[in-house]
Amino acid sequence: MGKIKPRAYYQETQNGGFIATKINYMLGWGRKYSLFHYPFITACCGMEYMSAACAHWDFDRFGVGMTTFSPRQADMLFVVGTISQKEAPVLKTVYDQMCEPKWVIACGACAVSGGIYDNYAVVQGIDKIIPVDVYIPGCPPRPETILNAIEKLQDKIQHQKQDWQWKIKK
Amino acid sequence: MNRIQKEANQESLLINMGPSHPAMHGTIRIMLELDGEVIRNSEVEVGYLHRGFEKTCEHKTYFNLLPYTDRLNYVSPLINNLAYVMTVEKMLEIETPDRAQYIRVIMSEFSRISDHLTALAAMTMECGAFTVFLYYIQAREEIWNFIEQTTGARMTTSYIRIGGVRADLHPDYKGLMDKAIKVTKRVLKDVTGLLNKNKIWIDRTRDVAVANPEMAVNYGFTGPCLRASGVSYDIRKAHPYLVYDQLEFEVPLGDKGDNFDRYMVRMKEMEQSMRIIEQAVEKMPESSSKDALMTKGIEPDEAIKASRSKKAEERVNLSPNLQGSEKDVRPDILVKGKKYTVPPKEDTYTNIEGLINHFKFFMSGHGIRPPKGDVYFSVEGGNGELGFYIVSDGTDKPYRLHLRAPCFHIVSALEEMIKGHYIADVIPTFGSTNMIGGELDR
Amino acid sequence: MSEIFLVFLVTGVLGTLLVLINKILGPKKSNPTKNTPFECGSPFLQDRITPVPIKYYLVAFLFLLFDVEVVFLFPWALVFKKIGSPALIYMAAYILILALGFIYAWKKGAFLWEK
Amino acid sequence: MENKKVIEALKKTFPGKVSEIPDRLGDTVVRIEKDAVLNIMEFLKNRPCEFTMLLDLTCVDYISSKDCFEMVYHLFSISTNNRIRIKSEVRKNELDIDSLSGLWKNANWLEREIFDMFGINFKGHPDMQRLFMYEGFEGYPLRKDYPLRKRQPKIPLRKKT
Repeated sequence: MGKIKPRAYYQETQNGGFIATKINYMLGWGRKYSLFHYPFITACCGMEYMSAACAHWDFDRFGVGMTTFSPRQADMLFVVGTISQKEAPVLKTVYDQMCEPKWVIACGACAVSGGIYDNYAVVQGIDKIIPVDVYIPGCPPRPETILNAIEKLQDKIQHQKQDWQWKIKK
Repeated sequence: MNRIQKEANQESLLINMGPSHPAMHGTIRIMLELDGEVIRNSEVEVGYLHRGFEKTCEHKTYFNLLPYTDRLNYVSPLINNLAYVMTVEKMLEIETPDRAQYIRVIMSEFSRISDHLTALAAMTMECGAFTVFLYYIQAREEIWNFIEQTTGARMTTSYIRIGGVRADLHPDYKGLMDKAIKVTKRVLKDVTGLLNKNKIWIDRTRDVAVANPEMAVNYGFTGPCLRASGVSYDIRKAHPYLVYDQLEFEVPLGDKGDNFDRYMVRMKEMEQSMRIIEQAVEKMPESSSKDALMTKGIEPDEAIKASRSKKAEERVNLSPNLQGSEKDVRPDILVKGKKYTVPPKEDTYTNIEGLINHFKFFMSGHGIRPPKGDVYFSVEGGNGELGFYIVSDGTDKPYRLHLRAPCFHIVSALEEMIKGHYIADVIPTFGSTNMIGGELDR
Repeated sequence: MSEIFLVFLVTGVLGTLLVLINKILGPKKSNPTKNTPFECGSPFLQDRITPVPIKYYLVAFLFLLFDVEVVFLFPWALVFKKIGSPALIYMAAYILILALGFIYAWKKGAFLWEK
Repeated sequence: MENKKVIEALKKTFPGKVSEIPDRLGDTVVRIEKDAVLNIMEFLKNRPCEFTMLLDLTCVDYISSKDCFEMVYHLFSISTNNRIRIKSEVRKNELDIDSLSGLWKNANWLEREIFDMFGINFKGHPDMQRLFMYEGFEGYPLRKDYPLRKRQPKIPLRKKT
């Protein structure tokens, strides 16, 4: 579907000049193809995560294969499934313990907006607890949708504003 | 201050095997009191995936409730549909046509195989056998392809409806079905060679977390975990439903009731399920509208115009996603009677009775209204006896709906099973109970 | 000789550079939860780490002992040809003494894991 | 032992405490008094009737109509392959009943779930705590008077930035 049109979070004029944009481009390229993801799986979308992670659909082709189970080494928090009110503090703790730069993918209708469970027990969307970068619709989303979401996240990482300190006015 | 913190003595180490743990399927927190690596005491905390299923069901009609039942045991969704639907059918006292019963048996057996495949895949992968995980998920992909061809969705199918099934099998369903069975057989043979006599696997699972028959019955075990302890109780044999009494299959039993037996029982059950499927496919009555579907029908808009003047006789071409639920196919797959099922689309578009039936079915306060009273019906689920207890007060919403979750009882025995073992033994024990969050916490 | 120096120079500089660059240029956003230990996301049950049972130290100590013994074998193996047959006697005595220690530890039940 | 005989045996040994409810669908349903729950269950579990497995234990809220909660026990005997459903009413004013965790071990969690969802206390239960909901949660969700969407978040929600 052609090159994705640049969006608001693209960097405007880079104050570091030519060198900074080049380093930034290389940094973005390096980060986007080596995403260590922390699978925060709770419910049914976990089954589609298994399909997407395994041999048939295999999102390892996009560089997201390395599954780490410690937030210290994780770049991307893959929130898959329903987050209940009891699970919310656990999610918040794991998100806070992740090191910068970090991204979050909310996979499945329950993580995006509480899904079909609009009642006392479920958090209506995890963006009420942590900032989310990419939302994946679907209950459960097909593996292709998960792969597409990973591409969108990689595009966002590639064109992200400069977040490393060089010539940034504090 | 939880129970374990009060009971723990001073010099032992207290750690969490918390909800967000690779082997805890994300929804269980086990607080362990350790003496070195030996577990002296433990407390299991559940409820991390409590989604208020039973409360939500009191606000939904019987027909709209179906998608919630897929998400209970999301590893074998079709068996949940079957359990819920047969409970309501028992309350309404309706009989489903023969072909629909055979299709239900085939689909729930495929769902049982995919349940055991995922359970064993997770259990073995957490003990380090990553190849088995990839093999099993590949086999499950093939099964899901067949399920998707018939029901339209890979996992959350809501395919088995009150009164029958939503659509007939695809005309050339045999292609994908045979492929699924062939791949599953090959994968089962590979893994039997890989694991059954594998020294590491036997050392990890043999004589670990033994559940002797008295303890298993006392804790209310049912399904593979109870049969692993040697007690022969399978609902398909004890209280035969659908057409299970016309199909022969054995009920595999374990002898010691440890993790290895729970693994072996699930492996053997998969072979039995495939045997059931093959017999069911032969015995299934042919769909009576084989040739009717061949004739070229007219387009829906012409049918609507034609129906204004005279009663429409020709067959109407329906849209692809309604394939399989045409009017001629319905007598095979759905019970008659407008009180229980949605009228066929051709009637809804072309004549007024169909339209009225359609409206009356979905209007609030009408639809399916079972008589007052309560009912309990259970089905052999992936983990054991999956029972629905429904109290109806005559309206179209259940007054109370309770699910008898098989893995709830098995996980409640976890504390006793892992006591005295090492930390590393918690993982295969927890994997062999096949805890599914959606079914446990409802 | 200068190649060795060059190798050390390049690897040293590269190593320190890679380590430090992260500290200098990396984004720094710390919050109180980040410094707490990771306990699968749930609040931890003990605020202090209790001492590990004694048998772990025992195993570590014995390992250290017999590992050092093996280390002495390597130089002996190099000069084994030059010294000739008496080398065998020296090493046999050395290993015998340590074997005595091993048997003593075994009899004392140091290797017995489950009491 | 056939269900018919079980009911007669029950009526004989516990006069006045047991009454059979005719069931349209052919299940055997028995209503018992709340105070005799423990001895009846023990009688059913032991030798003659051999209902060795407690299949399920649930509670239904009839506060609006009959002003009581109704406890529903499903027992199953593996040897004779029979199921029996036992109901007993818990009046609104005194919400407690004997706990069965002495007889069956899975009653422990089943009763904790009912305490969590309905607020019925079980006398003699080892640790009467909430099972599913978290500590700071007030109210009992499955009661009919608890609104469906009344959420009590455990951590402060994020302001939309």
